[in-house]
Amino acid sequence: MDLQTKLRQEARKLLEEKLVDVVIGYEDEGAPLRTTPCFITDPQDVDRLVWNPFCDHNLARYLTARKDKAAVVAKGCDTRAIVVLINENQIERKNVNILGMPCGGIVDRKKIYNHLKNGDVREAVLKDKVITVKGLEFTADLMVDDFLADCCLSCRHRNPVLCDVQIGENLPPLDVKDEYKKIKQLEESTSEERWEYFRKTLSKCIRCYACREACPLCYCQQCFTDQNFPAWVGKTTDISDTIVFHIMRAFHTTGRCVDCGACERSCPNNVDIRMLTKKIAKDVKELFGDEAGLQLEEKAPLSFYNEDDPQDFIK
Amino acid sequence: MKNAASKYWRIPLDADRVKTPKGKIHILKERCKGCGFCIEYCPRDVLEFSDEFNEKAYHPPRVKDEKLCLCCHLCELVCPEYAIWSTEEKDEELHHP
Amino acid sequence: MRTTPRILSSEKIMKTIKKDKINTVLDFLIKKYQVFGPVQKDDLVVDFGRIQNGAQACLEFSNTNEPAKKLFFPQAETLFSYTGSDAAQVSELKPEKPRIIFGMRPCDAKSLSLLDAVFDGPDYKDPYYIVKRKNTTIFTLACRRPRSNCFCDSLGIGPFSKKDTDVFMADLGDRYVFEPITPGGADILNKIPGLENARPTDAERLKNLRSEAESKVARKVDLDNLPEKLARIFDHPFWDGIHQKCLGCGICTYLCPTCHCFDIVDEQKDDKGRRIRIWDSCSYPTFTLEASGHNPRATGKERMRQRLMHKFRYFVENYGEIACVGCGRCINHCPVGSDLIREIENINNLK
Amino acid sequence: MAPRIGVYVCHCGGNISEVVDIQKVMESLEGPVDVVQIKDHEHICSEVGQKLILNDIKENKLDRVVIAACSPQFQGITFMKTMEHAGLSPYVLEMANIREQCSWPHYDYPQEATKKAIDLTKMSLAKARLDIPLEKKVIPIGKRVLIIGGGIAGIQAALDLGDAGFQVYLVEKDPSIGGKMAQLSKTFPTEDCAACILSPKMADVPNNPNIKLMTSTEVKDISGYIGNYQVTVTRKALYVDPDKCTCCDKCVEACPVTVPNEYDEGLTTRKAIYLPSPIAVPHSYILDDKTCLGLFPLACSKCKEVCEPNAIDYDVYPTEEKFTVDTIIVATGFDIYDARQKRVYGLGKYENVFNALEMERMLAYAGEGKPLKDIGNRIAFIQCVGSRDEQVEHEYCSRVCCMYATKLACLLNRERPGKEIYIFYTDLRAYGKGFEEYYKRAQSEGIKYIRGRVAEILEDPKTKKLTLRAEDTLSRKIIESEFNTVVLSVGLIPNEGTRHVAGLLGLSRSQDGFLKEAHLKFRPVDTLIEGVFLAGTVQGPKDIPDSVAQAGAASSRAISLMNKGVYEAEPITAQIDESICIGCGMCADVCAYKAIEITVVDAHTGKKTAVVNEFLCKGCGTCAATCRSGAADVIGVSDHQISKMIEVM
Repeated sequence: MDLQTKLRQEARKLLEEKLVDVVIGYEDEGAPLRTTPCFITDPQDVDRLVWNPFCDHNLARYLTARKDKAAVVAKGCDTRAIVVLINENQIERKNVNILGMPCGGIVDRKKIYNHLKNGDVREAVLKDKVITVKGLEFTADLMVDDFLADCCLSCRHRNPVLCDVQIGENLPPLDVKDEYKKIKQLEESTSEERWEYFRKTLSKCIRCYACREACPLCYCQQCFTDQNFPAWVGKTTDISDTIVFHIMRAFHTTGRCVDCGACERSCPNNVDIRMLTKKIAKDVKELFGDEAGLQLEEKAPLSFYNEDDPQDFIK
Repeated sequence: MKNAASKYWRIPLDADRVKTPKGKIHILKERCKGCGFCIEYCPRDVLEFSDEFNEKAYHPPRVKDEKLCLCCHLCELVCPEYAIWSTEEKDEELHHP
Repeated sequence: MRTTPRILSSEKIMKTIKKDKINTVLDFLIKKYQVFGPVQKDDLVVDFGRIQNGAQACLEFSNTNEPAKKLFFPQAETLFSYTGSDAAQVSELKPEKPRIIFGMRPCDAKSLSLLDAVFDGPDYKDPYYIVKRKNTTIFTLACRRPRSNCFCDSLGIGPFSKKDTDVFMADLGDRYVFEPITPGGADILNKIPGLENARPTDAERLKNLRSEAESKVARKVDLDNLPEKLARIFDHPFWDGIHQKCLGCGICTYLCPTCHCFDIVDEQKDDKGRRIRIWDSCSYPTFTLEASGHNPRATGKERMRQRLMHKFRYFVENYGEIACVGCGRCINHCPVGSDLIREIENINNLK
Repeated sequence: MAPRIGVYVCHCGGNISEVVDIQKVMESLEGPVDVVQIKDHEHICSEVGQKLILNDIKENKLDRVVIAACSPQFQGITFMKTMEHAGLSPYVLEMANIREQCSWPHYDYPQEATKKAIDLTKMSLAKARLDIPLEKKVIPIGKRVLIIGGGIAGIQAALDLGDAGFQVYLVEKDPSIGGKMAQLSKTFPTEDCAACILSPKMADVPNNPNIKLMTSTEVKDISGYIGNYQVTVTRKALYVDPDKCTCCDKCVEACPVTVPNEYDEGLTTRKAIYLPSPIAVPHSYILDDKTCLGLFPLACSKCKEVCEPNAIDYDVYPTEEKFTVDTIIVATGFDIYDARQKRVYGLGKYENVFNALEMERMLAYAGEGKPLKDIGNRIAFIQCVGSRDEQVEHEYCSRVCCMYATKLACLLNRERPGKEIYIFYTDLRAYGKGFEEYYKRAQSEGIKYIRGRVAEILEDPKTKKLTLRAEDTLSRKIIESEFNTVVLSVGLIPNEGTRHVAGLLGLSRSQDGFLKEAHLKFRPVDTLIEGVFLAGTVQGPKDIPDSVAQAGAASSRAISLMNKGVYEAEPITAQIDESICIGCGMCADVCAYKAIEITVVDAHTGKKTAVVNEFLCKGCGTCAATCRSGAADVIGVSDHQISKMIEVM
């Protein structure tokens, strides 16, 4: 039985037995190369649920605002986000039923558009690992694995770290090479080059806050950008304001970011948001040996004191 | 020395002057039904199962290191078959605990 | 509201130039005008930018990522600056060097006429907008390759619409043709050196290309009864479900050519400061948050309803037109794949 | 209504005015309508200066005061009192430090210093505008005190407080009080017998009606705050009723189990049932259930069989006790450095290498005429083992080793004449009263002090004699010599109990791991936790007189707090904006004072927010810095005030 069928079965069971009020999953509304989140409350609707490499949203994002009991379809990275949310008191473990999906990586649409020289994809059919895309003037067969999102290429937690039901067998760990290749390049460049890089990529930002809203961990009731007493950051798209927004957001994810890539995928203007968050995640891992969202009741690395902490900077 | 936490590594300097009872263990192998209580409960870990079989085809206990026995009689108390007991050696032999 | 002046038919002569000479046209215009046109920002993003020489323009594009509204109603615009604590010193608005926007799509051109209704209406005149609008001549470029989510047809615009522009342009394959629509447009067109008169067959060719382009607009939506329908379903349970997946980000509103809500903030340091107008979005909770902490649009439900109601009902009630031009940007860029057309269809299907 | 601010710029008798152009500073402040007056003064802290402020507040109806002068650490309290005299809240006073942070360090750059003074004063002005007239919070405080640790410091503090009529709970984890001092042979520099001077004090403790002595007891949990500390202790089962026990020693004879005797550092043995030490208080046998052959099930019961007064009861269990105290004195003491980590010295490998505490015990036995072992004639002491040693990350000096080595050497020398005793030292520190004289006397008695670190020690496997190799750094000669016994002068380190208590109370520790005092010079026995004091070596290595002195200081600090009957808490504390707080708990995690809890504030919506205990909160601002959404802030030093201060720079 394929995973999608299993998923639907499990969802039907949960709804029929009234174990959950809603199943949050993905459905296909016909748009090529993408799925859309869906909220299923009626067992008869479970066949809307799909599971494919276009299921790119981090649905943990929808859990924080809910008061009811929800089942959520979650990939490895999504389960890590859920773990962080539980650790940060944002969801109660008993209120969430995790349908864990071992995930071989999701497709980055933008990579396909790029490959097709910004070709307008009007139809896409997935069969096994081949996507047949059609536009007005072209047809092409593309391999899923050639268009995986960057965060999936360096994924170390493809299987759920926490779940109530796991749909399908564990996947073997990915042979990750050069996880920090881009980061290292940036680290090795001069400060002028780095500044120019950040200026260039962040100047594309239009402050629509899609990155913030797509991030499961940006759950603050009022974001620092929205505060005006004191006003932490200007509201314009001046590069100084935009940089403050992105750097502060990255700081706020320190030791928490699970590198699901939702921020970067949601950006309408292709800002390299992960460059900041991934760099911080790298630092946290190197300094504190910590990766976010792997264990319940784990404290964030910057929230407790450990005698073994590297403390040269204090001396 | 039991529970000699790593803090104290030295054989105590008065060890040769300390007297502790020395037990002798007697086992009636044929009575034994191999329940292992004596082995399990011995606080000094003196006993172990032997490889041999008795008439009933059980492995009776045997003494690992008789010097460890302090003659507390617990093996006697727990043996359901009255197959084991200890007596205190009266020769006042000194030994290191 | 602006009314389009007519031009005499004798002036309405189509001009043409070979594709490889188009840069000379731009280079000529750049000498006299500030020219804005589509510029490649990165592999996927084409946007309007100031062009310093003709080679920078990127005319082979489907549509710009961001709409043309930002050239008239910038995302952040200083309204005035002040110093001292007594009275604000407002500097006078002076028109800059005349501007040409070269290569705007007809959908974006249409959006300007909708924005005119808001910023240059009988009751309210926004000087910041008007000064830019009056100072600008628009060259639209017909859209030969509508994208999969375009539905301009349904709004009565179409990829070859000649409305709301000064000069209409189209790509004939090896040449561009120019058609003056307004006297101002004709005036500029006449001054451009190197343009030839269009060939007699060009009008026919244009017509064929037009129907070809129109046939490629794949998506359609029935908007006929939408305003009345919306008026009846304000309290419909439909809204409880529709907003669930919406993240509440501002992409759809920021990328919408017609969305025009803004916030005004002061930036001050010591006794120097400025008052800025910035884009705002009805998707944000802070949009209606009151100082008391009360929020009349407390959840995503009210906010999403507001967005649809405003575009398809309130705007119609106020200005007689739907505030949508069918550019499809909100659908293309929605991070969770919300589809405006599908939403409208769902509303149409409601009992 | 706009505030009415008065600004005073102090010359500090030239300390400031010689560098900073006071006139320019004053001119720079002119303009804003809320600055009602700007004055300068030669010495604003003088009585005349204070009167000037008082007068201005009354006449000009000032409601904010900005003083540009010295550090608030220095004169802040003075001016806060002035404010109170004038009937204003002391928290509407702002001080701009234009002396320590301006005129002094920038002495050679008067122009720049003036600019900086202007900035600093403007910043204080910006902050003052947003100041809130806070009031101190008052907590009632009783007369109960918990003392953790029954060593000499804990005993001294308990006796001082008990004698003064305070209710003392003295908690000791070991079966007897007395601590490390009870193990010593004699004390330097007077060579008093340690047991002789300590045991009367130990005996006084149970006799004092105000002291509740709890031995074999560990502190499990402490919560609350000054005036209201909730203490939970765990009392171990002792199995012997001290009231019935006659100390006849028959149980010891009967007990078959021998284990190393902690009191003698494992040099001798004890039984599983034993008297902790000859001078133990409470003086009663106890049964060590960890080494007993077994109580569950009962394995042996030989001791109970021979106990005539029937004092032994196996059916007892550990108990928990809870009580409330107003203040706490931490006197958890030290451990000695485990010299086995310095492998070159061979402790744990060579039987004739001892650490100093072992030697104390050897000498105690020798003094009683019951020597444990022949020490031999050639004895070497190696100093600074585990002290002043960056390799083992103990950079500090343990302060007592020089003198205790001298003492041990003198005692050994006198025990049997004809000994040759060498002390290998790095630097000799004889800083205390009578120390230098003692050192001189030791030299005159023939103790040889060699300046040099010992490189290694080798043992002759047959004779067990030790060959020691060292460089005499004064004569530049390599010494290689044979000794019968080597004594390692081990340093003092913080112990496990200190770590535990520090964790319970949220006390901070210095780099060396000992507990940190509130201020090294001016508040040496206070901690940053209100109502918690330090006594003895828990704060750092020290000798007996210093420990006793510090215990006295700690108890008098506790007394001065408790005698008032009320405690005034600083009003500068964290506050949480509940409308923004989302209850993520990061602030609670980082709070060193455990002052924040995450609580459900709306049962209907399940909304959780952080709640600050304003008595525990010290206003350090860590929570505010950590809070992502800006819900945590500090009253009196708000984010808004700080951003305004930055703005005017």
